[in-house]
This record gives sequence, structure tokens and C-alpha cells, in this order.
Amino acid sequence: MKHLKATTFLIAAAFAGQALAQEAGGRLDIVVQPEPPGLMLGLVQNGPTQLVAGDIYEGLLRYTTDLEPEPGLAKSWDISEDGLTYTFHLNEGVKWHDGEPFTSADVVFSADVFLRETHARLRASLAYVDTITAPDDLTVVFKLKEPFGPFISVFEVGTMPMIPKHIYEGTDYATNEMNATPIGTGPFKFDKWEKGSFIHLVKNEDYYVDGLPHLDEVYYRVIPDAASRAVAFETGEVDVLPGGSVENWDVARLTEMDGVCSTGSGWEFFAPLAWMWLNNREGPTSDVRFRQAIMYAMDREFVRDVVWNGFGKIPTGPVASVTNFYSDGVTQYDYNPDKAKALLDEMGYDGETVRLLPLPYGETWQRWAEAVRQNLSEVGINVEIDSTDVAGWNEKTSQWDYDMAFTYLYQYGDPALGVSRNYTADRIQKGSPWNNVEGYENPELDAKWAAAAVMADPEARQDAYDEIQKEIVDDVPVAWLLELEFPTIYRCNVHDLVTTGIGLNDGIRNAWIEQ
Amino acid sequence: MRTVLSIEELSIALPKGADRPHAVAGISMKIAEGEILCVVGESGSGKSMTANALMGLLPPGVTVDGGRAVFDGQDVLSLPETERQKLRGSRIAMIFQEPMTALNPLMRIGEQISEVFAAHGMYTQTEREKRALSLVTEVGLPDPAKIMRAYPFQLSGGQRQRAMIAMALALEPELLIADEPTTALDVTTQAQILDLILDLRTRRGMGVMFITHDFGVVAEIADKVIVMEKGIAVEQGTAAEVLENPQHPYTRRLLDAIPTGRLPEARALEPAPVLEIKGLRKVYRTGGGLFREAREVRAVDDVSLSIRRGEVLGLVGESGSGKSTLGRTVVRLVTPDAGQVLVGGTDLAALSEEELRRSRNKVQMVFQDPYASLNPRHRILRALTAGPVAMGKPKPDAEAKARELLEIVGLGAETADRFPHEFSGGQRQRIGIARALAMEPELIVADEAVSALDVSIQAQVLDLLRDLRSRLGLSILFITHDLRVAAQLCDRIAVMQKGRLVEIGAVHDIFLAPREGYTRDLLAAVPGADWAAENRTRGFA
Amino acid sequence: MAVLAPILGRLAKALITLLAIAVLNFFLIHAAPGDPAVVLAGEAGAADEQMIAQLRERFGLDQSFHVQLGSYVWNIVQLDFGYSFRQGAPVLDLILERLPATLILTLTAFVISLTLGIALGVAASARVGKASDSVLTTLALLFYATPLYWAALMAVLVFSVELGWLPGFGYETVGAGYSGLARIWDVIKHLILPASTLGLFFMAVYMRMTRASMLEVAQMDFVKTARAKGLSGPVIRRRHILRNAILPVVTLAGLQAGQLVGGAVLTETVFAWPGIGRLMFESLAARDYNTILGVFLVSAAMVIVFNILTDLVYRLVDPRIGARA
Amino acid sequence: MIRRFASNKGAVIGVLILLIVIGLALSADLLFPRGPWAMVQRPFLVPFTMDGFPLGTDTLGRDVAAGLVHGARVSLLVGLVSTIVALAIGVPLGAVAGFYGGWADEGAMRFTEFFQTIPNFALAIVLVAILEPTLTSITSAIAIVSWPPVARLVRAEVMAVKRREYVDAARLAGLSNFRILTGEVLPNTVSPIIVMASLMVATAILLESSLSFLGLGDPNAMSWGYMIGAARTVIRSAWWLSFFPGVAILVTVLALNLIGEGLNDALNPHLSRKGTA
Repeated sequence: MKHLKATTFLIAAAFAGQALAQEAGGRLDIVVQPEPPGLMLGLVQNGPTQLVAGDIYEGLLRYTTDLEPEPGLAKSWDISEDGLTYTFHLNEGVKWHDGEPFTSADVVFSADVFLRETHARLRASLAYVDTITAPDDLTVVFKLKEPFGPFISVFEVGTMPMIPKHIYEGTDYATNEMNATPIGTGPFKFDKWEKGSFIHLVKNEDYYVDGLPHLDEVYYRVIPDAASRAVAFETGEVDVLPGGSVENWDVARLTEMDGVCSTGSGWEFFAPLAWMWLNNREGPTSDVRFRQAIMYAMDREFVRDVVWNGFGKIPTGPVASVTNFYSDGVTQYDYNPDKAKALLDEMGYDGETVRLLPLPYGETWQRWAEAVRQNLSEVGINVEIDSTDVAGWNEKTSQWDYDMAFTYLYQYGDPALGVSRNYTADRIQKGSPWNNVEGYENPELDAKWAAAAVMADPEARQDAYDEIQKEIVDDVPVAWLLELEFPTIYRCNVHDLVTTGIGLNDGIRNAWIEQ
Repeated sequence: MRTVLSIEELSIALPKGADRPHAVAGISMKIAEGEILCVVGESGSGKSMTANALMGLLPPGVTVDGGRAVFDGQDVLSLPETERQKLRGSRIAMIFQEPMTALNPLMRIGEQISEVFAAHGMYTQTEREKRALSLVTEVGLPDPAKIMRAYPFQLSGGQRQRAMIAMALALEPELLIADEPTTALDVTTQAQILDLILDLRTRRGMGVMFITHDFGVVAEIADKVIVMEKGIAVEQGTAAEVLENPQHPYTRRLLDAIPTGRLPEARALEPAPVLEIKGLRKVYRTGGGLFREAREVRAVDDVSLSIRRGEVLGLVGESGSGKSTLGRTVVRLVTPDAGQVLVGGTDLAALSEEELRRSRNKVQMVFQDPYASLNPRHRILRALTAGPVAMGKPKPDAEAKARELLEIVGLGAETADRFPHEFSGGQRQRIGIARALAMEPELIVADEAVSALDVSIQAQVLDLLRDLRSRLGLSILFITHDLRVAAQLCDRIAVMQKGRLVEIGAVHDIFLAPREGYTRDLLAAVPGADWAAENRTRGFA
Repeated sequence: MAVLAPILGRLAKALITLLAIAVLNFFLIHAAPGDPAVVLAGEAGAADEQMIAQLRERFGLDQSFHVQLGSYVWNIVQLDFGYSFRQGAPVLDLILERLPATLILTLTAFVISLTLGIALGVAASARVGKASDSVLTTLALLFYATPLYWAALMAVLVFSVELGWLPGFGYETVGAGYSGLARIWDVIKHLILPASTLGLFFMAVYMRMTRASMLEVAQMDFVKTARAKGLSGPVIRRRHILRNAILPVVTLAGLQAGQLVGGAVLTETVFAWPGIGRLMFESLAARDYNTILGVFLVSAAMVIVFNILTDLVYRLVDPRIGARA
Repeated sequence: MIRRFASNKGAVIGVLILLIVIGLALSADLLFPRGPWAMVQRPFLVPFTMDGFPLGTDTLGRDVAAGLVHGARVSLLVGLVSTIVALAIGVPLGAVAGFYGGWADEGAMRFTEFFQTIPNFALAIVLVAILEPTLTSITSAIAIVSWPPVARLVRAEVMAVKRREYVDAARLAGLSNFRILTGEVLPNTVSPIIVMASLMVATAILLESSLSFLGLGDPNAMSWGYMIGAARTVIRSAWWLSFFPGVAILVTVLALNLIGEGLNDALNPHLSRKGTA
């Protein structure tokens, strides 16, 4: 398990901080896949955009690999006893890439005006916010309506990026031509974007942290074909393969090359959890016994070991083991075809065909779907794979036109941010593939989710979430498959690449190359 | 006179599976300078093979397997390819039958001629062009400078043949081999080309090996004749000897077969017309489009004529005279722009598709190409019954009738169940005639019905038609380019030129007292006309 | 005029065709499940009605279908290909940005395959029946039967990964900062693999066709005439046979040259070549309507342009065409 | 004609290969009753290392041999059906255009040109993406992009044949246009069509595999193209996964081409490749 060793080493490095003698200068080539639609992080928040724009924009806080907040644009912060007031003290002398000073006014504009309009995920959290004020240029105060436990986790760059007020105030954000040349406070400046080929970032000379960043320039390379991406790494064209940019089968091979390291770290904040939406509304999947049968019928270890090359962890329920308030005190669903058959007989499954919608994110997911189909068909469930592309997938899931559908979602460190949204009745809304798509309704649980979210005391929250997890796992609203681990592959002479819970997304600022 | 070429016991082997082992079996001949030797024979007699063997242009698989061909003291057949290549075009030249395809469509005439010099590395480019120009002039092509720059498709058939000849003469060869050079040409053009060759022969004093199937042509130009049948020289001698008193039966057959122009007696005919054509017009417009203006060709220009019951009317004219279009209009394969085609009172030209289909049987056609006029995938029986059945005749009757007709045309009822490819050209024409008769038509249009056949076969088919005419009282519109053929069969002859009807009258009048100049030209152009005339006088004597 | 007239006619027809294509594709692409808004929202990892509504409005998807169609066609007529909201740039820019890459790739492949194909075809026909002929024809058959993308992958494996002779993908060495000749050479090096794999198949096609055509023309009377003139074999082949035999090859090639532009998706994917084929493919996945339509129109236009060019060439080579009309 | 075909070595080889492929396809269920998807052994089993799995196993431990044999069905089926459909569109269109000429011709040819102007492969991709990859959608997409050449060929042939005199004869026999077209003209145009069809099947197989390669294959139907598409990401670590299906395609397409040329020599001697008629 080479990548684990690498992980520990890296985390150590992260804390050792300046211990190793870092070398300045150099260029890093990183794969970005697919090509991001845009780099204005306030408008677009899909994966590739976060990866690239995370170096251009910054948030108030950063998070360690075990999700502890640490200084970002805010050098310090304090939270009132009642958990209603969050006060942030900003770093002095921070400048936008165009030279304008960064002030609390920008923070207020970003959080209160810009992102409220454009950032769906943040909007949910901002619902708890009463006011955002700027007593002085370097102080910002968030006042909440009621205590919101996870609130401290929303200040990461992808969730609340800082937007330059002087550029966007009063304009139409979507069509502002500055979107093409993003201006942030981050360690790297946008230089040039050759569509279909690469995005070039250059060192931000007057970055507010002395000695950072170490690198002179970063190239984000667009290489459409997974196989070609692997080749690119082998031939030394690129130095870093972010998680998920090559198929898992190549991961094993590449990590065995000498001078190549890999790490599973850098995803703690997102804790991507994969599952199958099971349509709770109609068809066999509306029967809890059928859903349980599915859980027993699937050989999740096999998939983990074969399809994911041993990366990842079998989940026990809706909350990933790295996410806060995880509990394993729940019913375990081990691979047990006989039990599955029994359940099916009990419900009297008539062999009706169920459609399975794979996630159109490449071969890994395709194989996964095939494996699941095979598992299910072996216990007598007729499965037909319903193949489509990204657009079709989004359409079908958000319009509830499916029986079983693969997906994976981020948890953003806290059940209230990234978990409850998929299970509470108030989040049953057509048109989005990210809410309670399965249509699971359980009033008592809804109440418990709501309560747990606004508890100030961590212990209390833990108990609440233990209870929720215990109950929901028996209902199997969705079929939890795997806690995904996207190993980052890189050359060993690149150091301090992954130092935070969002990994590469804001990691490049500390990275340095050993010549 | 010095002998240019002497062929001794030449035999040419055909590849296995051919109809016979030898294309040519041990023939010998001599050609002296300034002499024209005609090699006469029907298709497959091996006459062309002989020529190709001399040139070293035999098709793959065909080989010389005996004999010599001594040219200027050396046996050309045994020369290495490079040597023969030197001979070709420089000392032995050849011209071919199809002027349409014998020239490279993408090269200017000038280029193609001066290429001959280039091939033999003679003269500078400018010199070559000068000489090419003079050659073009010598073979009597109009506006030589323009012709030099022209592409083949811009020339008429005759002009192309002249260009070919110019090419052949370029290096003043001692021997010219002409393989049916006039067969594809109109009579008048043919006459001109023959004159040209005669004239050149005398001026250049070269030996000519002239291959033809037409004794008329032989009579025109031959000094010596050699008659070939199935690869064997059955008879040879001076033109006079062979033509006047042929020894070998085959030669005699051929001579009898060629229509001598001995005119048939005029027959009495009832006046009732089966066909009346009134003011018929057909104009072809080619091209024409968004940015192009159409070109017009008056194929049939205000033609009126009639055919009486039991009469055979010969429609004579050169290619492009519109005779075929007229024929196709009569059977309404072509719909005229104006005028009437009255058959037994009904105007075919005016009928609707549907009505037409019902009265199709009134007029039937016998086509030119025996190989294209029968559907290769249908048995003969089907070809003969399809029509009658479509006309509503019960199948058994139609089939009985078909077999009977096959007997009549001399093929035998049993042939009904065979496929076309099992028949020879002549037999196919008989089938074609049977097919026409099967519809019990009032009139048959025979469009160049015998032109594609060898003379001997031609004669047989003509006999059949003559026989049918008298037995069944057939009325026939007999379209042909060959006046002599027309004379064989027809009661009256109509001459067409450029879509207009030039002259129409009884055979005797047309032949003996033609009124129009054009008709006279045609008659004069008929190869062997004078000789034929002698025969005619003898015929009457 | 004699030469131009028909061309003008074709141009007129071409424009109508293009418009028809625009409309057809508009229907096709809108028939696909999902729309840009859904995709973008989906990718954002979180979405709610408000966001999707915003996007739809921004993309003009809130209007009724026929309104969208109408405005699109109207824009096309004014040569306005519209705006790609996904990529935040005018479609025309996006396409022009990618077109050169595609043209370089396809034209190189085209020229290589055509010249080589004809050369080998002639060579084979000259040795017809001999061993070398069967070797050549067999090879051609093999190329002809090999899946293009497969050949591409193999090529990358061998020449780029194992041997490391040539770059396996991309259009140029990113950030190498080459200029002038150095840059050209760099691009050429990147070009070799994709161009040759793309060209391989077509080379086979042209070779087989040339060979057949040569043999067919060799049967014609005027070739016999040429021999009767005493011309040597090579001269006959060059001046007489080839000249005539090449016409059909040229025609076919012309037809395909156009198709190549839109058809290089596979090659461009495997070699990460930033061309319009890939642009189309990616835009399709993203339901970036305007871009897909744009690419389609442009590549269709290419087809037409090449057809007309072929026609012109043909008229120059073959005197008969112009005259017949 | 049969003799001429049989005398062509290549053609005979082609027929043999094709027969073998068809045989395997037909007996797929007998040879591998568990079907192509069953995960029967450990993944990435190298070929010729374990009895019973001569061609090794794939990423999920599925028997590659089973995949090939079952895949043959799909590949052949797609190739065949799409060709038939293409003919069903192209032949009537071309026939009508060529036979009636005039406006019918003008219209039909515009229509054909229209389809030839849209880049084929791109169109196929879009169609499949829209209809979503299923055998039906893939087959129809391939058919839709491959009929125009048929139409053109048939048109040309019909125009040539309808000038033959026996067609005039049929007219004079009072046959209806339809009967002339179907009874006299079309039967005499079949040989070039057959030749073209045999080559079209080959192209269709290639096209299907290309689509699968781009991820536009039917996930419920194991086809060669699908196998390559699935295997291309592991091509470095497991060459055999894309190698064997690749060879399968190559050989089959090769066979079809050989047959096509054989037919061409046999049926159209005048334009035979070897030239000597």
C-alpha cells in the first residue's frame, strides 16, 4: 500500500512546515480534466474550475487534512459562546492581482451580494446568516439567526471564494468580460488559456505570504483521452495527475514506476461518497426489501479491489468515515447473495427489469456498473444498463427518470452541509441531481436532521447523528457503494503538494520542486 | 517492286479455353512497296490478330507460335522488345478501327502527333511541332493551326481518323497497317479516307496492309487480296482475280452476300397506308441551367411520309441525320414536339401513357445491337411472351405462339427455354424479330437491324425479312446507313439529312435517277459503287 | 464565365444546403436529453431551481423552441454563429481558434495519403501479378481494415512511449516558448504521428483505387495507339495511362478531403489534438448548442469548398467537362 | 461466375474466414453458456497462462474469448442490418432518380448531396448521442450515414441500364414503368450493388467499433468495438484486451474486403481489378 506511506510522509511534511529546505523556482505541469468551462470561481464551481481557480482565488480560511480550520485571507477568527457571531481579522497588505487592495468590503460584497446570487451550495448555508458587516477595513462579522454547527466549514475557497468588488459591483456578473481574465488574491496569476490545450498561471510576485509561492509557473494541461493522460505522465510531459484524471488500472501501474509517489490525501474535506440512487417512488426499488437485497447482492469488496484497485473504503452508511460525526454503529451489509435471494422471494420479486444508469465519467464507472449488473443478475434481478452522456445523466436523475443511478457527492466536512441534503423531504425537488433525488421520505428523521444541524454542542450533535445513521441505514434509501479515494500521482521530487483537506485545489501555493 | 514485308507460315496460338487453338494457322503473304494488300474476313477470322502480331501488340495470353515475318531482312517476330519498339511508329505504323477511342482524350492533337517524334528521340520540340503541323495539313484537316490545339472530343470521327493517319505517317514508315480504319465512319467520310490512303500510298510509296470485312472497300483500293476464314488464308490473288472469279466457296459466299445493289423488281401494293407521318418535329435541347443557355439540335424537322400495307420503306441517312430519332418517334419511344404519327387511324403521338400502353402492339421494333436488345437475365420465352401477356393474351396461348414464331424465324421451338448468351448475334436478331412479330403489329420498325452483323449473317437475316414480308405481308420501316442493304429489301427509299427528308422514291428512281445532290453524293460514296454498277448492268443483261 | 458559371450555380445551391443543415442539426441537437443549463448546474456539484433558471435565462433557453430556431437561423443568415455561454466566448472565435489545427492535421494527412497512395498504386499496377504487387495490395488491404483509433493507440505506444522518438499528443510543446523555425519544427514533430495514422487508411483507399484505375485505363484503345507509336512503357504509363487514371482518384479524394475536416474526431481525441472535431465532441457532451451547430456548419462548408475545388481541378485536367457542361 | 470467384485465392480465403466467424457467432451460447459478462476468473489473467482461458480475462475477470465470440454476433449483426437498411434507403431512391430523371432525379440528388455534405462520422456521433447508445440507435445511425453512396451508385447503374435496347423492347411490350424498373432494369444492376454491400458491411463494423471507442457503444451488448473501447485505458498493462478484438475486427473486415473484391472480379469482369477481362 505504497500510497499510504506517501500520505503519512506528506502530512508529516505539512506540519514540519519549513523544516525541509525548500527550493524556489520551477514549473509544474498538472493535468486538468475535463477542460473547465470557465475560471471565474464565483460563477462556476465544477471540479476542474476549483482545481485551477483555487490558485487564483482564495477563501478566508483553509482546512487541514483533518478538517481543522487554519488561516487563509483571515489571519485569525473568533466565535461567540452562543455560536451566533463569527468575527474574522484579515491579513494586512493583501492585494488583488490588479494591484487594488483587498479589504473587508470585498468580503461583504462576495458573501452577501455576489455569491448569494450565483453560488447555490453556499446559498443554503447563508440562509442561516442574519447580517454580514465590516466594522473596519480588516474586520468582518457574520451574525447568524440561529447556531449553525458546520458554519465554520464554509470559508474554503471553493465554497466562499473572495470576489473583487471593484470589478464586479454593479455589472452583469455572467457577461462581465473580466471573467475571461480572472482577478483574485491567490498565489498565482492567470496568464493565458489556449482552449483545448492548456491554462498557464504565473507566480504572484507580491503575494502577501513571504516566500510563497515557490513555483514560477504552473501549466494546467488539457488532455482529453485517459490513456493519453497516462502516457503524458510516463513521458514526463506532466508532473502531477490529480485524483481521477487517469483510470484506476493505470494508477497501480504508474505508482510502481520509480520516482513516482502518490497520495490518497487531499480529499478529506470533500470526502466523496459513491452510491446508487434507488428510486423510492415506484418499481421494485420502492420496496425496502428489494433495496436491502441490492445491498446484500453487491460484492463491494470485489469492486473496491478490482475496479478501484484497492483504493477507497466500504461505507457503513450515508456519512463518510472521514467526515465529522461519522458512526459505524449501524447494520452491516456484507456480500451475501443468499440473503438477497431470500429477501427477493419474501417480497415476491417478479423479475421485472430495472434500469441502471451509470455515471458517464469514464471506464471505471462503466466497469463498476457492469460489475453491479452482474452481481444483481446473479441473485435473479434483471438489470439493463441505460447508457447516456453527462447531459443525459443529469437530465434523467434530476427528472427522476431512473430506477438505479450511480452518483457520488462531496460531504464538505459536515453532515449538515453534504449529507442531510440527500435524505430530507424538503430537499425533494425536481431539476437538481444533488438533492433528495431518490425521493426518500421519513418525517421523524427529517426533524432529527434539522435539530442536529443547529446544535451548538459537538457531543450532542454526535449523539444525534449516531441515531440518524442507525435508523437510515436500515431503510437503505440509497445503495451506498464506496468512500472514494482519488489518489494524486506525482513525481517524488515535488514536495508539499497536498497540505490541506482540499488538496490540489489550494495546494500549489506551498508546493516546491527539488532540483 | 521491292518487298517490304513477307509473312511466312505465321501461326498465332490462343489461350486455353478459347473456341479454337489457333487464331491464325500458318498464313503467308507478301507486301511490296507502294502496294495495298487487303486482308478480308469476317469477325474472328484472325485478320486483326495478324496485324497485332506484326506490331507486337497481341493481347496477354495470345502468342506467336510459329512462322516468320521478314521486314527489311530481319524477322520482326523474333526481335527483342526494345528493337520492335524502335520499329513501331517509325518504320511500321498502324491505325485502328475506333477513331473515337484511339486518341488520348486528355492530350491535344498536336501533342499526340509530335509525341511520335519524341518517342524516337528526333528533332527539337519546335521542329517537332512544325512537322506535326505540316502533317495535319497533309492529311487534309481543316484549319490545321486550330486542330493542333484541339482535343480529340472536339473533332468529328473522320477528322480523328485523319489525325490518326497523320500520326502514322509522321516518320514516313515503309509499311502502314490499317485495321478496319473506315468501318466506324459514314459512307461519305469513308470514301474520303479511302481516297486519302490511296493518295498517300502513291505519294509516299509505302506498303499498306488494309484489314477489312467489306468487299466494297476491297474493290475500291485493293491491289492484292487475301481472304481469311477461321485463321486460314482460303484464297489470295490480285483484286481483279478474286473479285471477278473467286475460287474458294467461302469467298464466293462472301461476294454473293455483299449486297451488290442488284435491284429487286418493283411489287404491286394496295394503297391503304398503315402509317402516316405528318409534319413531325423533334428538337433536342442539351444543357440549360441556372447560368447556362441550352443548345438546340433539330433531330427531326417537319417530316411527313406514309407507308402502305405490305410495303418496306427504307430510311437512309448518315449518323446524325435523325433517321433513328424518327424511327423511335414512330414507336413512340420518343415523344415528338409536333406532328402526328397515324397508325391505323390512331395518332400514337397524341396518346396518354395508359392508352399508349394498350395500343403498343400496333408498332414494334427490331433493334440494332443484338447483344443489348435481350435482357441477359430472362429466358427467350419470357422475352417473347411478356408483351402479349401484358396485352391480355392468356399465357399458354402466348407461349404456344412464341414457340411457333421461333420456328418461323428458323431457330426451333426448343430454343425458347434458353438464355440469350447461348445465341450468336445473328440468332439474337432472329429472336428480336420473333419478339416483334409476337405482338402481331401492323408495322415493324427495323433500326439498323443488320448493321452489327457480319456480311454473310446479314444476308441470312435479310433473306428472313424478305421471306416474312412476302409470307405475312409485313409493313416495315427499314432504317439503315447502308444504301446497298436498303436496295436489297425496300420498295421505296427515303433519304434523310440533318433531320430533313431530302428525297423519297421508288428504289429504281433513287438509284438510277436520284434528283437531289445529296443522294448522288451518297450513291457515289458507296464503296465499290462502280464495280457494283458493272454487276448491275450484268444483272440486267 | 464558361468555367465560373457552373461554380456560381453550385455556390447558390451550397448556401441553401448549409441553411438546411443548420435547421436539421438544430432539431437534432435540441432533441437530445438535457440542456446546457442542466449540465453546467450538474458539474457545479450543487444546484437548485434558482441557479438553473438563471442559466436557462442566460442561454436564452427560456424562450419557446420556434423562437430560438428563428433567431438562430436569422443569425446564421447574418453569418453570426452565436455565443457559447459555456465557454464564455463567441462560437466563431472558438472555431477559428481550433480550425487551423484541424486544417494542418487533415491537409497534411490528405496530401501524404494522396501522393503516397497514387505513387504506390502506380507502382503496384506496373508490377501487376508480380510478388511486389501482391505485397503492396495486401498491405493496403491491411491498412484499410485496421481500425484507425487502434492504429493511433499502437503508434503512440511504440513511437512515443517505448521508443520516445516522437511526442504522443498535443499540438506543440507547451510553454517551450519556441519561435520561428524551431516552432514549426516542433509542430511538425507533433504532427507526424496523428497525420500518418489518419493518412494510413486513406492512403490504402487511394492506392487501391489508383491501381484499379490504372489497370482499367491500360485496356483502352489509345494506350494501344501509344504503343503503336513506339513509346516506351514508362512514358505510356506516365503520359497516357496515369493522366486518365488519376481523374476518378482525384474526384474521390476531393470528396473525402472535405469529410476529413469534420471526421478527424478520433485522431484528435487520441492525440489530444486541439481541433474542431474534438470541440464538436466535447460541446456535444456539454450540450453547447451553438458551438456544435457552428462546428457542423463550418465542416459542412469545408466539404462544399473542397467539392467545388475538386470540380475546378477536374475542369482544368479534363477538357471535356467544361465543353459538355 | 462461381468459377471465376473460386479461382480468386483471396476471395476464397475471405469466405473461409467469414464462415468461421459466423460459425463462432452462431455457436456462442453453446461455447460460452454463461455469456460474455460473467466474471469467471481473477482479472487481468494473461493469455495462454491458464487452461480454459486461452485469451485471458479482462478488467473484471471476464473471459476475453467469450467476449470475442459473443461480440462477433453483435458486430456482424450491426454490420449486416445497417447495410440492409442503408440499401433499403439508397436503392429505391437511386433507382427512382435514375429511372425517371427530371425532377425526381433533381430532388433525390439534392437530398443525397445534403447528406453527403454533413460530415458522416460527426453526424453518426450526434445521432447516437441523441438517441442514446443502443444497438438500434447505433445501427440506424450507421445506416443513415452510409446510404448516399448506394443511391449514387444505383442511380448511375440504372441510368446506364435503362438505355439498353431491351428496356425499350419492354416498353414496346407495353409493360408499366414500375414493372420495367423492377423486372428489367434493377435485376441488371445487382452485381455492383452486391459488391458495394459487402464492402459496406466491413465499413459498418469499423464504424460501430469507432463509436464504441468514443464511449458510444451499447453497454448491454458485448461487441468488439465495445471491448476495445473498454480496454483502451488499460492498453499499457493489458495489451491483449484491445489486441484480440482489434485483430478480430481487422480479420473480419479484411475477409469482407477480399470477398468484395472477389465478387467484383467475378461479377463485373469489365472493370475487374486485374484488368484482363
